[in-house]
Amino acid sequence: MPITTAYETRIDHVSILDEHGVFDETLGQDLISEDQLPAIMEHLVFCRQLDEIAFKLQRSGRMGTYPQNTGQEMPSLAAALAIEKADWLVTCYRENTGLFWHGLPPECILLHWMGDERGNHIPAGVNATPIAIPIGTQMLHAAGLGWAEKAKKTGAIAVTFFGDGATSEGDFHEAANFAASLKLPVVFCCQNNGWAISVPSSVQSAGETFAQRGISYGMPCVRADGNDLFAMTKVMKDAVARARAGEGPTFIEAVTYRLRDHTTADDARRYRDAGELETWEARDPLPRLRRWMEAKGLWDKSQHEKAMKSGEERVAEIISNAEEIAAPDRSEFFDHMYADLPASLKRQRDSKRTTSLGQFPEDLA
Amino acid sequence: MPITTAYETRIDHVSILDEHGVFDETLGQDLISEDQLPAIMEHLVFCRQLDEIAFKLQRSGRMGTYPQNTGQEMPSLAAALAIEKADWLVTCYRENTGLFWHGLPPECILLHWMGDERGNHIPAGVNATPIAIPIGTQMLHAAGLGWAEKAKKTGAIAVTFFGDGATSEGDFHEAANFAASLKLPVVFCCQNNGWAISVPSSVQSAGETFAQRGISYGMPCVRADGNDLFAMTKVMKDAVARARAGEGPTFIEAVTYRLRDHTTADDARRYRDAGELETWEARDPLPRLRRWMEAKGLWDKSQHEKAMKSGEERVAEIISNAEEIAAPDRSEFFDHMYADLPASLKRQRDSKRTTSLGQFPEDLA
Amino acid sequence: MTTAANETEMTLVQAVTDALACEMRLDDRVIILGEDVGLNGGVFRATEGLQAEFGADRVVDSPLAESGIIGSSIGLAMNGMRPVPELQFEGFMGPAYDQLCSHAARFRTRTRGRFTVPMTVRVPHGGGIHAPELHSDAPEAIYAHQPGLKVVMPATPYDAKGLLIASIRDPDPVIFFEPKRIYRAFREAVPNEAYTLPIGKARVVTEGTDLTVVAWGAMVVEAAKAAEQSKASIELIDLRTISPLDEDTILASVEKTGRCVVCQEAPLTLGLASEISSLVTERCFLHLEAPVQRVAGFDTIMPYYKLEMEYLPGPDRINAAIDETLRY
Amino acid sequence: MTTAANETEMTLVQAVTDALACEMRLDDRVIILGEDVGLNGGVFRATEGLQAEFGADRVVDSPLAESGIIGSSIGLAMNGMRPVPELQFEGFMGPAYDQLCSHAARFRTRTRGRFTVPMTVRVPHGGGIHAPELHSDAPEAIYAHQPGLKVVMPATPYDAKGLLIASIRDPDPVIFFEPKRIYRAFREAVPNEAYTLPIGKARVVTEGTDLTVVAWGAMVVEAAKAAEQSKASIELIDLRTISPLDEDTILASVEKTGRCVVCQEAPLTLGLASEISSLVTERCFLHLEAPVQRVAGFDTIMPYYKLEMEYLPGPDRINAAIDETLRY
Ligand SMILES: Cc1ncc(C[n+]2csc(CCOP(=O)(O)OP(=O)(O)O)c2C)c(N)n1
Ligand SMILES: Cc1ncc(C[n+]2csc(CCOP(=O)(O)OP(=O)(O)O)c2C)c(N)n1
Ligand SMILES: [Mg+2]
Ligand SMILES: [Mg+2]
Repeated sequence: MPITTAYETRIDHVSILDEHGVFDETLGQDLISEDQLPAIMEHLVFCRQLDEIAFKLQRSGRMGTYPQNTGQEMPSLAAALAIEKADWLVTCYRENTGLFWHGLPPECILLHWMGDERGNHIPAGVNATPIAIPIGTQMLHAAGLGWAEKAKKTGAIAVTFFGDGATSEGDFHEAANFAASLKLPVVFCCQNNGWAISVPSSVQSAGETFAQRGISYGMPCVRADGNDLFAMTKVMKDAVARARAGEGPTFIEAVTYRLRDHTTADDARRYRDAGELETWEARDPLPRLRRWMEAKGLWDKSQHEKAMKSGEERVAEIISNAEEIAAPDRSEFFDHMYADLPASLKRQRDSKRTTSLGQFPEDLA
Repeated sequence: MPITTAYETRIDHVSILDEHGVFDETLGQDLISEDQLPAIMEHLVFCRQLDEIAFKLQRSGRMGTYPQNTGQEMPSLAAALAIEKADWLVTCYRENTGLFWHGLPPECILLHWMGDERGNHIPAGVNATPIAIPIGTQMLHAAGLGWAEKAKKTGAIAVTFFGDGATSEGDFHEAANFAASLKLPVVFCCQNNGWAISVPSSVQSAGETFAQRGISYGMPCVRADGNDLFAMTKVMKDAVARARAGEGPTFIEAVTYRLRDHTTADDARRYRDAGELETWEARDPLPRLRRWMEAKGLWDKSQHEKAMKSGEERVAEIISNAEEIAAPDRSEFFDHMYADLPASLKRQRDSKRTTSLGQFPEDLA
Repeated sequence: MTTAANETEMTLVQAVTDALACEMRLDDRVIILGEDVGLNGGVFRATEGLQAEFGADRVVDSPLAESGIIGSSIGLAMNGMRPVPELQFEGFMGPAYDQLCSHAARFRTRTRGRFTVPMTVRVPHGGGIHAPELHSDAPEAIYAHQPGLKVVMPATPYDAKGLLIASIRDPDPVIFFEPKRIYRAFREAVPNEAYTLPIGKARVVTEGTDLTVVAWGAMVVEAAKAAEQSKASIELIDLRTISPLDEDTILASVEKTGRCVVCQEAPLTLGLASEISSLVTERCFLHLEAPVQRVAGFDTIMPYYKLEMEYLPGPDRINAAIDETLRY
Repeated sequence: MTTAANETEMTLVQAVTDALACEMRLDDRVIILGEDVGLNGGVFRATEGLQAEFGADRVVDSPLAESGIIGSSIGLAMNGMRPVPELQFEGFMGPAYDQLCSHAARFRTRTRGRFTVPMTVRVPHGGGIHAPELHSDAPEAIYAHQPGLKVVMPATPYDAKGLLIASIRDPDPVIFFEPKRIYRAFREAVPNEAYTLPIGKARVVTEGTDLTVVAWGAMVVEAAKAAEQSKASIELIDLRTISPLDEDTILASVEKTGRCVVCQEAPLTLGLASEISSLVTERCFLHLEAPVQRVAGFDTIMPYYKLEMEYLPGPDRINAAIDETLRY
C-alpha cells in the first residue's frame, strides 16, 4: 500500500446560543446556572460602559491610547467562569470582562492606559498578568506559569488569550509546542476578531480556520462562536478540565469581531468595509444574551436600567479612583528595577544625573 | 446544528520502493529514468565515501566538527533531481547529496567544516545557500529567495531543508506562514531523522507526525519514506510543480534516520538505543536502492566496484584541493564586512590594533 | 520662508514617504513589507499612498511577525531585490534581533561576497510621544555593536529623505531609525527629486569654539535648545549615522573645543555616548580640558508615559552637563 | 597542591555541575531546562549526572527553541520556581533576545514588584575552541546595556561555583556566561559545600602599582599571561560581574595606578571596554597619565576558526597596549 493515511483529523465548531437566538438545550444544559446569569449580565453592562467611557477619556486627553474590548466580551468572561481563583489568566488587552470577573480591580486597567505602571501591580491573590504590549509573547509566560503549578502539584492551570495576529509570531508556536510537548496545564484561546489593526485575518493565515493552528502540536483543537457565552463556556470548561486532569493543553479559536477601532490611535474606516461592520453589529454578543435572558424571564427592562445606572456609578467611581491617585514620585521608576538597587543606580536616582562628574552638586536638578 | 465540522483533513504517507524491496509500479513509473540511475548510484557511493572520510579527517585533527549525512542521502538528492538549475536549495547541513548534484563543489563543504569561510563562497550560478549553523533560521531566507523569484516572474522556486528539531523554532513557523500567506514558491522539507542531538523527535512535537505541522498554514502536507529515493522524488516533483504553478508552498516530512553521531563532537551511545540503530541500519537507503537496481539489471557488482574506486579517487582529490588551498591572509576576515570598508575598520585591519593611540607604530604586529 | 519650485515644505515623516515614493519610481526592485504598511499606510502614515501608487505586490501587508519580516527580507535582498521592511516600533525589534544580527549582518562576510543583503529596515525610534510600553525605547547601541550593519538616524526632513534614499541604495544592510518624536515637529524645504546624503558623515549643525555637543535623532532638537540657552559657544554635531561613526568630524571638533558632551535617550551604560567618550578620550586626550560627559537616559526601563519626561534628557540636563564641563 | 578534606580539585565546568547539584539538593524549586541537558548532560557535560540524580522532571530536555526556553522559564520564575535554563551557545541567544530584554528584564518594574523573575540563564561564552560559526561570540555588552538584567562571568572554578549559586539565589534575572575556552583549562580546589560569592564585586587578581588591567572570563587568563610577561607592576582586576559593574574596585585601582587597559573578546565598538573607559575617564580624569586603552576583538564578525586566533586578543596585543599606555 504505497499511499496510506499518515494522519487524519477533524475540528468541531461549537455554537449554543446562535445569532438568531436559537439555544441548544442539550449542549447548553447546566453550563451556567440561571441564578448566576443576572450577575453576569450586570457585569457585562458595566464592562461595556467602562469600555465606551475609556474611549471618551482618551478623546478628551485624560488617558493615552486605549484598545476597546466592545464586541469581544464573551471569550475571556467564559474563561473566568470556568476557572478557579488559583488559576491564571494570561491575557493580551481585550480581556477586561474576564480579568475583572477573576478579581482584577478595573482601576488597574485604567491606570495602565494612563501611563502608570502602578496599574500593573496586580493585587496579591489575583492570578493574572498585566496587559501584554508586545504581541504574542505572553503565551510563553502562561506555559511557564502552568508548568510551575504542575511542578508544585497544585492542580492549578493557566488560560492564555491572544489575537489572530498573534498566532503569526514565532513565540506563539514555541509556547504551544512547549505546552503540548511537556503536557503543561494550559488553555490557549485565540480571539479571532477578524483583524490585526488594518490587516485582515486572511493575511495572518492561509488556513481555513485558526483552530487548525493547534494541530501542529498534537493538541485537541476546537472552534467556537466567540460571541456566544454558552459555547465559549462549554469549550472552556472542557479545556480546563483536560488541563486540570493532566492531559495537557487545548487550542480554542473563538470567532468574534472587533466592533471598534483597533485602538483610539486607529481609524478603522480607512481599511474596513462598512458592510462587514454592520453584519457583525447584528451579532453583538450582549444584545444576543440579553434578548435570550429576557425571553427566558431571567432579565427585564427595569433590571437593565438598574444595571445601567449602577454601572454608570461604578464607572464614575473607578475613573475618579484612577485619576485621583497621587502622582508617582519623580524617581519612582528606579524603585523596582532590582530587589536591591546597585550603587550606580542609587547615584543616578539621587542625583537625577547620568553624567558622572558631580563636582557641582548645586547643579543637580 | 450546534456542533458542526469546522475543519477536516488527512495526510498521505508515500512509499514506492519499500524496505523489503517491493516497488510500486504505478506510482514509480517514469519517476526517474532508468538511464539516469547508474549516475545517481555513483553519486551516492561517492557521497557516502566522502562522508565517512570526513569523519576520519576530523578524528585525525584535519577538520573541525563535522555532521555526518550517512543514512539521509535521499531527500535532498530527490529535491535536486526534481528542480532546475535556476531553483534554490536552501539547506541545513545534512544535504550534501542534493547540493553536490545541484552543482556545489564538494570542496566548499569541506572548507566550511575546516573553519574557512571561503567554503561558503558558493560559485556564481549555483543557487544554494551555505550551511546553516543556527538551527531553523534558513527557511525564512528560502521564503525571501522564492518571493524574489515570484516578484521577478522567473518561474524559479526554492526548496528548503531542515530537521525535526528545527520545526520547534519560531522562525520555522514564521517562514511557513509567510510562504503560505503570501503564496510563495517554496517547498518545505523536514528531514525527521528521529533525533536532535540527544533529544528524540517525540520531545520536539507531541503530534503523531511532523507532516501535520504544515496544516497550521493551510498548505498541502505529505509524509514520505525518506529512505526511498522514489517516494521522495515523487513528493518533491509534485511540490515543485505546485510551487512553480503559483499555487504556493507544500510541507513534506521525510521520515529518515541519522545513522551516525549527531556530529563528530557527539557520542550517540550515551543516549541512543542500540536496537533502534540496528532497525534503521536495515533500512539504509543505499543498499536498498542498490539491491533493487541489481535485481532490475541496472547495476552490478563490477559497476559498484568501479564506482567505489572512482569515488575514492575523487574524494582524495577533493580533500587535497581543500587542504592545499593557500592559507587565508591573516586579515582576510576584514575584506567582506562591507562593500566599502569604513575608515575605522581600515585602521583596524592595517594596524591589527583595536586600541587607538597608535603613537608607536613600531609596536604594531 | 520661501520654497523653490522644485522643493516642498514637509515634515520628517512626509520626507520619509517622499523618499520611498521617489526611489520606488526609479527602481522597481524596491519593495516595502511590514505590518499595516499597505492600505493603512503604516501606523505613522509613513507609507501612506504607496500601495495605491505601486500596488499590493510592492507594498505588502505581511503577517504579524518581525523575524519573518526581516528573515524574508534577507532572502529578497540576497536575490536581487531591494526590500525596505518596516518594523512598527523599535520595541518590536527584539523578535527580529537574531535575523538582523546572526544573518543580515553576516551574509556578505559569511559567503565572502557571494551573497549580500541590501536591505533597509525602517524603525520609528525613541520616546516622548506618550505611547505605551515598548513604544519609546532607544536601542541603537545594540545594533551599532553588531559588525556588518549600518545604523542611520536623521534629525531633519531634508536629511531623512537624502539618507533614506542613500540607505536603500547602499549595498549593505542599514537600520534606519526614524525619530518619531519629531516626525511632525517641524517642516522644511525638501527637494522634490531623489537625492542622497552620504552615510557615515556627520553634520555640524552650529559651529562653536567652547564645547562640542554630539547628538542624534530627536536629541539634536533638545541639544539645539540647550545650545541656544547656553552662554557658551557650542559646536553642535548631528551624527546622522551611528554606525559607522564619523570619527573625523567628532575628533576635529573636540580638538578645537577641548570639551565634549554627548546626549542620548538610551540608558547610560553601554550607550553610544560611552563609545564616543572612549574614542574621544583615546584620540584627543591631550586636547581635553575636561572629561567627556554623557547625558543619557537612566539605567532603568523607560517608564510609562506619566514619567517619561523625567527619564528623557532635555535642555536642562544637557545644560547642566555643559556648565559642569566648562567649569571643570 | 594539597586539597582539604572538604574540598575537591575541579575544572570550571565541573564546578558549574557541582554548583547546580549542591543547589538542587538544597532547594527543590530549582529546575534545569534546555536542549540536551538531560541524559546527554549538555553538549559540554555541564549538567552531567543531574538528570540521574534529580529526575526528568527537574532536569528537562526541552524542544529546540531558545525563546521558548527563556519565555517558559520566565513563567516558572514568576510562579515560585528557580529555573536555570541553559542556552547551548552564546550565538543562540539571538532567538531569546526578546524574552530576555522585553520580559525577563522588565517584569519586576513593569509590575512594580508584584512579579519577579529569579532565573539564571547559563550560557557558554566566547571563542578559541575551534568551533563552527556562532559558537564563538562575546555578546555580553548587549545584555549589560539592558537595565533589569544582571550579567555574571566567572574566570575560575572557585568563582564559578560561588557565583553560580549566588546567581540562582539572586531574586533577579542573571545571565551567567561561562567562558568555554577555559572550561577545562585548569583545576583548583573548590569547597564541597554550597557557598556564594557576592554578585557585583570584582576580584583583584594581582596587585600592582603601574597600570590597571581589567578583564573578565577567558580574557583574565590572557591578561594574566600578559601581566606576567610585562616588566611593569600590573594590577589585574577580574570583573566577575559585568552588570552591575563594580565601579569602586576599578576606580580605586586606577586612582592608584593612573593607567588602565581593558581587555575583551567582543568587537571594539560599544563593547564593555568602552563603558569602562568612559567611566574611568569621567571619574578619574585628573589621575589619568594616559587615556584608557581598549584591547578588543575587531569590529568584524568573528572569523571561522582558521583565523580565530587572529581575532582574539592575546598576551601580545595586551602587552602592546600596556607598553603604549606606559610610554604615553
Ligand atoms: C511584537 C509586536 N509587534 C507589533 C505590535 C504592534 N501591534 C499592536 S496590536 C497589533 C495587532 C494585533 O492583532 P491581534 O493579535 O489580532 O489582536 P487584536 O488587536 O486584533 O485583538 C499590532 C501589529 C506589537 N504590539 N507587538
Ligand atoms: C538556534 C540553535 N540552537 C541550538 C543549536 C545547537 N544544535 C545544533 S544541531 C542541533 C540539533 C538539530 O536537530 P534537527 O533540527 O533535528 O537536525 P539534525 O541534526 O537531526 O539533522 C542543535 C540543538 C543551533 N545550532 N542553533
Ligand atoms: Mg485580531
Ligand atoms: Mg533531527
